Amino acid sequence: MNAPLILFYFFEAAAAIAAVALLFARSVFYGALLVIVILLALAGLYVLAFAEFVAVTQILVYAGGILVVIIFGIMLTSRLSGKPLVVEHTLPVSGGLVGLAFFGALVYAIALQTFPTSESVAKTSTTFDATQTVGIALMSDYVLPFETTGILLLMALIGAAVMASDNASKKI
Amino acid sequence: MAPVHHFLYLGAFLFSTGLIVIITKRNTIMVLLGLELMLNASNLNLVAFNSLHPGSLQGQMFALFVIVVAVCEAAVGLAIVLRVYRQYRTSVPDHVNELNQ
Amino acid sequence: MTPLDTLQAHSSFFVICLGGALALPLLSFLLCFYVSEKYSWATSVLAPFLMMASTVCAAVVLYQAWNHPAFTWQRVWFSIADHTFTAGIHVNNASALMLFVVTGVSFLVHVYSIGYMAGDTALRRYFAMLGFFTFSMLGIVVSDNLLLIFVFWELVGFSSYMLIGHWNESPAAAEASKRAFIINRVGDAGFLIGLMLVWTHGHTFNIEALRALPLDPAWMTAASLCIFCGVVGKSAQFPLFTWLPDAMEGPTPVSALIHAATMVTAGVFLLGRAHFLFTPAALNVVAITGAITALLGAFAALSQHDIKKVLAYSTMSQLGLMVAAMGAGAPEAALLHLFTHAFFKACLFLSAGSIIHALHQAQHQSHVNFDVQDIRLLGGLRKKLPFTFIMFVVSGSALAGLPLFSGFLSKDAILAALVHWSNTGDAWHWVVLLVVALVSFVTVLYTFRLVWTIFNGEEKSTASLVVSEPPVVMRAPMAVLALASVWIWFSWNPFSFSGWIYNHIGAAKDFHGGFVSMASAAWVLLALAVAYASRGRKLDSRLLAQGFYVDLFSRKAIEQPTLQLADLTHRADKKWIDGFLHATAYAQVIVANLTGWFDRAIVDGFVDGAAGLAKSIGSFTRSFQGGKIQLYIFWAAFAIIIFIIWTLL
Amino acid sequence: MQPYLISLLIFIPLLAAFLGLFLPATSTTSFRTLALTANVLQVIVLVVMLSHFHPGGLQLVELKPWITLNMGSWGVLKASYFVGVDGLSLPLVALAVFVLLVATVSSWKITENVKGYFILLLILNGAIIGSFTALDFLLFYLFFEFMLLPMFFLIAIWGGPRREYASIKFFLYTLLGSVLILIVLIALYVSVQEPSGSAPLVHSFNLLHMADASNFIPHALLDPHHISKLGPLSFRAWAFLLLVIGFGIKLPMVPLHTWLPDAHVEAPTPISVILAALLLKIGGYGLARIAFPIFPEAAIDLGWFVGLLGVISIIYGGLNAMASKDLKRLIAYSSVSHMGFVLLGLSSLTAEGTAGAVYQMFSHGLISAMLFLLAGVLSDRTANRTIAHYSGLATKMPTYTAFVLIAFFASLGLPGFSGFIAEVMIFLGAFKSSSVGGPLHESLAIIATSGLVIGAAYYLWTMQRMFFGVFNLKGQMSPEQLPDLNRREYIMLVPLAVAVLVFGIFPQPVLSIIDPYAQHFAEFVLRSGKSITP
Repeated sequence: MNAPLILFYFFEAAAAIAAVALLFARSVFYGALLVIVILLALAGLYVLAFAEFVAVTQILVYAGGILVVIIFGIMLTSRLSGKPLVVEHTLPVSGGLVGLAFFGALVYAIALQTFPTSESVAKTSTTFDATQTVGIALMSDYVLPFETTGILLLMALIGAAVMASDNASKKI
Repeated sequence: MAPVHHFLYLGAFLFSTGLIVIITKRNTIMVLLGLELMLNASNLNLVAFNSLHPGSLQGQMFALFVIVVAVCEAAVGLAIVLRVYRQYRTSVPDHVNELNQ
Repeated sequence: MTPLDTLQAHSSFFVICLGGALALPLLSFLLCFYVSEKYSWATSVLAPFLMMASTVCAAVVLYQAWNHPAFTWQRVWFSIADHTFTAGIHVNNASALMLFVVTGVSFLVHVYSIGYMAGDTALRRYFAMLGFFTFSMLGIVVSDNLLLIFVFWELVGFSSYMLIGHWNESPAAAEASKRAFIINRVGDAGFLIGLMLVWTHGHTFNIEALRALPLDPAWMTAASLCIFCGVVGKSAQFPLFTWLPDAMEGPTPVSALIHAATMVTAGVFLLGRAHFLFTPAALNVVAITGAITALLGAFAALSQHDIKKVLAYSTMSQLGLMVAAMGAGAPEAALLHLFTHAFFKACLFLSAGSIIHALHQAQHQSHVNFDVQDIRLLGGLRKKLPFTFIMFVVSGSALAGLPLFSGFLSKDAILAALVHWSNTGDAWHWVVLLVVALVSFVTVLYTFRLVWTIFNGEEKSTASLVVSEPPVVMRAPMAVLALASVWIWFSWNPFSFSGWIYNHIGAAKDFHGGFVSMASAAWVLLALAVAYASRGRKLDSRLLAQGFYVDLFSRKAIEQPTLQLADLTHRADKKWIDGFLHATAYAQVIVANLTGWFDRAIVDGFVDGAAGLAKSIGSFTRSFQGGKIQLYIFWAAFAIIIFIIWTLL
Repeated sequence: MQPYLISLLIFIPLLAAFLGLFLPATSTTSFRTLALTANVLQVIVLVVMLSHFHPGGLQLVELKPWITLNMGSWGVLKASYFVGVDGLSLPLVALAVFVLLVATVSSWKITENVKGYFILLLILNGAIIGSFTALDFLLFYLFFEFMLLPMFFLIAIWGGPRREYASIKFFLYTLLGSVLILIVLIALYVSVQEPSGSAPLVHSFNLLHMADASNFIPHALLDPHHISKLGPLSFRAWAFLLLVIGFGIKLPMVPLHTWLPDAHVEAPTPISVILAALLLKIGGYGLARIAFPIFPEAAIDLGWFVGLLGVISIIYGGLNAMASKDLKRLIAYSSVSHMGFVLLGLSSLTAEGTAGAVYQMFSHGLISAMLFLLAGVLSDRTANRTIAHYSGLATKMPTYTAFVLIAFFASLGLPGFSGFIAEVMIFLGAFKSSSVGGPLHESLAIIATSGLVIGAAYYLWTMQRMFFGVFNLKGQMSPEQLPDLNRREYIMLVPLAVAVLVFGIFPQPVLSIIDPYAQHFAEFVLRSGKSITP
């Protein structure tokens, strides 16, 4: 068993455990922290799957951006209500059963497929500079989705700002 | 290098977990977190499949765009949550049932 | 004949006089209307004066036109396509004489009216209408075509309506005037049909032009009978005579002028003018109608109590004689009788009017009230009204046809014509002759019954009254008319009718009058003896008094059904036509309501049902959607699981 | 100037109505002045028109393109502003101008909502003149319909107590007639082409073209050369019947007349006058202008039927008048009776009958105007027109009685009044009809003479009941309510009475205008009708 494989299973286990913990978490704040753990673990897995640029983006955008925003949100709501955010559960049994059934179905589906072994492809991909290629691809083949994404971000930014602002309801 | 289907099993697990979170948690922010979890599960799959085709970048690209969309979704979602919270003084999604009235 | 020719044949003086004779009565009519209320007395000077001028003109016309070629004058009245309707004048011997008689009698009646109508509130209207009547009558006399005659014919009817209804506050007068006009209109409708026939087949109304046309006997019979309908109406022949006795509701001078002397004779005059149109078959009808009328009138006159009604029935009877003579093909005899009758009957009416006037005045002074026209209440007036008595006897003798009076001559002419006619024609012609003889017998009876009842015997209701003769304006016309009732004006020989008038008013025929004259003189004297013998008797017969119930019959059988028919049509309008409309309207409303219900219940119901179905489905599905987002996701996931399982297996 | 005379006549009142919109509603006098000015201007134009008119065919024609719509394979729809007068329309136009002037003077009595009243009156005025002069079927129809609404409102707003019922009845009846006419209008439009004959096909509404058998499109619905049948009659005969019914409603003809008594009884006096004197004439005018010339063979085949309806109208109307208890209703029924003569005269297809019919329309316009004004005099004073409530009026109102006497005798056809000339000519024409190939049997004329007797009966009976006898009033009226005629009423009645008299004694001026038309009409209908009949 080589080092990458150990790392791989480590990250996998970390993500899975954090996910399970998330299921039982009763505090939103803890939930958010657990999600950060999962995201970071996934970033590690991305590196192992030769997607360094995605992994960096995952850490920067998700762990650094979204989660910060979410924690802000949590703190804002708890400040407004003045009591700690304790999460109740609804439909715990049927929800869990559906989730498990879903998982079972997916596992069954995955198990039915045979995938090519990753060793045959691993060698060729080591010489491959993913980040540069991604950068070129973004500005050439994917320029249209890229620009569209920019517009989407702008819209989301404005939308979020307008909706979250206090006197929005008065202006609209 | 780990077999691809291990990635997939983890993705399936995370996805199912996200689903359960969405269904069972009585807090909107937690639901958002569940959503993020599901998005990440799909991202994981995309990256894993991309690793099977080293010459191409489509999977990674898709993952990148998913991340961007997730950003937007999270930002707008949180804004909604705040708005709803101000309006209804609750963050329990079931309490927001005005359309049902 | 062109106007130029007539001007050569007749002097311009003649034309002026003719124009004057025609226009002055019309002028009188117009002036009388424009005299203001304040000066209404002026009409009673103005109108007689104008009428006198007219009479003088007519006399000149008569003098100049007598035995000259007929004067004709024509103007286009209006024209349609290539047909021209002319208005023209045709003056021959008969019309010139008639012109003079009409204006003359009218003038005398005007003068008489000054006294009789003094103090009447509507004097202007009275004299105006008298003038208008005279004008219209003259129009009939001188017109040269049938359409123009019809025009004046109706106008005469109109003026008669106005004059009968002169005292229109009296309901009886209003009723009588209305009936007179309507019954005349019935005859006129027939006349109009005759005009249509003439127009369709002859294309002209001009009498002289028609005379020259070769005509088809079949439609001539029809046309002449239709024209005779008009005569029946206007000259009060059977069966349209009932208006004449009723017309006595008018002022007595009016009765004298219109309903004795002139208007009613217009029919006879027309028969004379259009005699050539009448085929033998049509003439038979005319003769029979005349004989029936004469008989009915004579007998009805026997049992009347109203002095004016006796005279009215007598007029009708005499008109019947004239018409019978026309039917017998002797227009000269009929016209002769027309002229003599005009004078003596006018005189009789004026005398009756004189009695009525005198008694009214007397009543007014002594405040007694009884019906002065009822001869049962009168008697012995000879001493109180000697002048009137003489007038009455003279004119009555003329009416009875006593020798030396004008009536004898003209009746003789009629009898002679009838004798000739019955000798030459069918056997039943004798019946007509016998009827006429009987009528002349009965005429004597009722005339002298009247004379004896009024003037002889004891005074009854009038005994206490102070009666004085009417004023001279009334007496003078009576005297003139009585003077005109003797034979001398009509024939030099008192026993021969064939005098200057008879021989020149038409193609006169001599019927060996000698024998007939003797026989008729004896016959009339016998009748006079019978009349004297039976002078005290009364003939009380409701049948005769009511004029053979013709009036009643016409009321029951014609008027009432017509009114009922009118009511029926009115109800038909309301009930059936409007009812149908309302039914349609209601049906429409009902249909509208039905469709409305259908709309609401069925169409809307269907739509509502579909909506309700959708709603129930919706509420069924909504029951899943409690607004719990997480539950949705749960179900969605559930569905996806099922989907995945289904795809995998 | 001359070519625009008719347009002036039509548009003066419409322009005045438009001006009236801008006047303040409170100023009663200004509306009266406006309407009167328009009427006086019309009289002036009419005088100029009469001086330019020479007896003969169509004159003062104005023909302007109005609607030209190319509808591709369906040809070209062409309607023109086509107006003109001839012997038929000129007397009626003159009558209309004169009667409308009288009606305006008579409208002085109207006090409520003067603005609306006079504007509607002016619109009605223009529409009436337009109907009498239009020579394009579509234009005619437009004016014809245009009359309907003002009339409806004039009855419905300013009418008597049962005005709603009467006005709706009037409206529905007339609308039914209009619809029937519209059907024929469309059928004719489809069947007739402009005489040029070349492609593209031009469908026109020109009445003169419609009257020419050669302008029909071969095998079209109403083509006279290839007659197609529907049931017992040809399509053309059906179309003729539809027109007879449509115009017969307006005329009115028994049994389509029951709107008339109700409308007359409820309408205010000036509207009654216009209704009786002018609107009824449009029925007769339409028959003479449209139905008979366009369908001559049907006119010959079915003329007996039209004549029979005329005779029925004469007698039935007369009998109804006799049974009427209301003076206005009596006069209304007498109108039914008199318009029956128009039907009889037209259907005789003789020059006399036609001229008589046109003259009867003219003369009845004058006489009925007078009759309704006289009835209005009474209802103005007491609002009570029940015949039985009056008696002996002659002593109380002698001048009024004199005018009533004149009007009654004029109406019952006494010689010397215009009605007599008309009736005599109609009788002569109707009787003569069969001998010159016309459709009427002699018996119709003979039966119709009974109308004369009935006419005399109801008028004289009314005279006797209302005016003769001892003065007496019933039904809560006092003698003080009944003064004799005032000056305004004089001004209205005297010209009418004089006109009736003058045209009765000297008919030639009017007849010489009518004569060329009547001659042409009778000759044309008989000739073309005979040439069409297979």
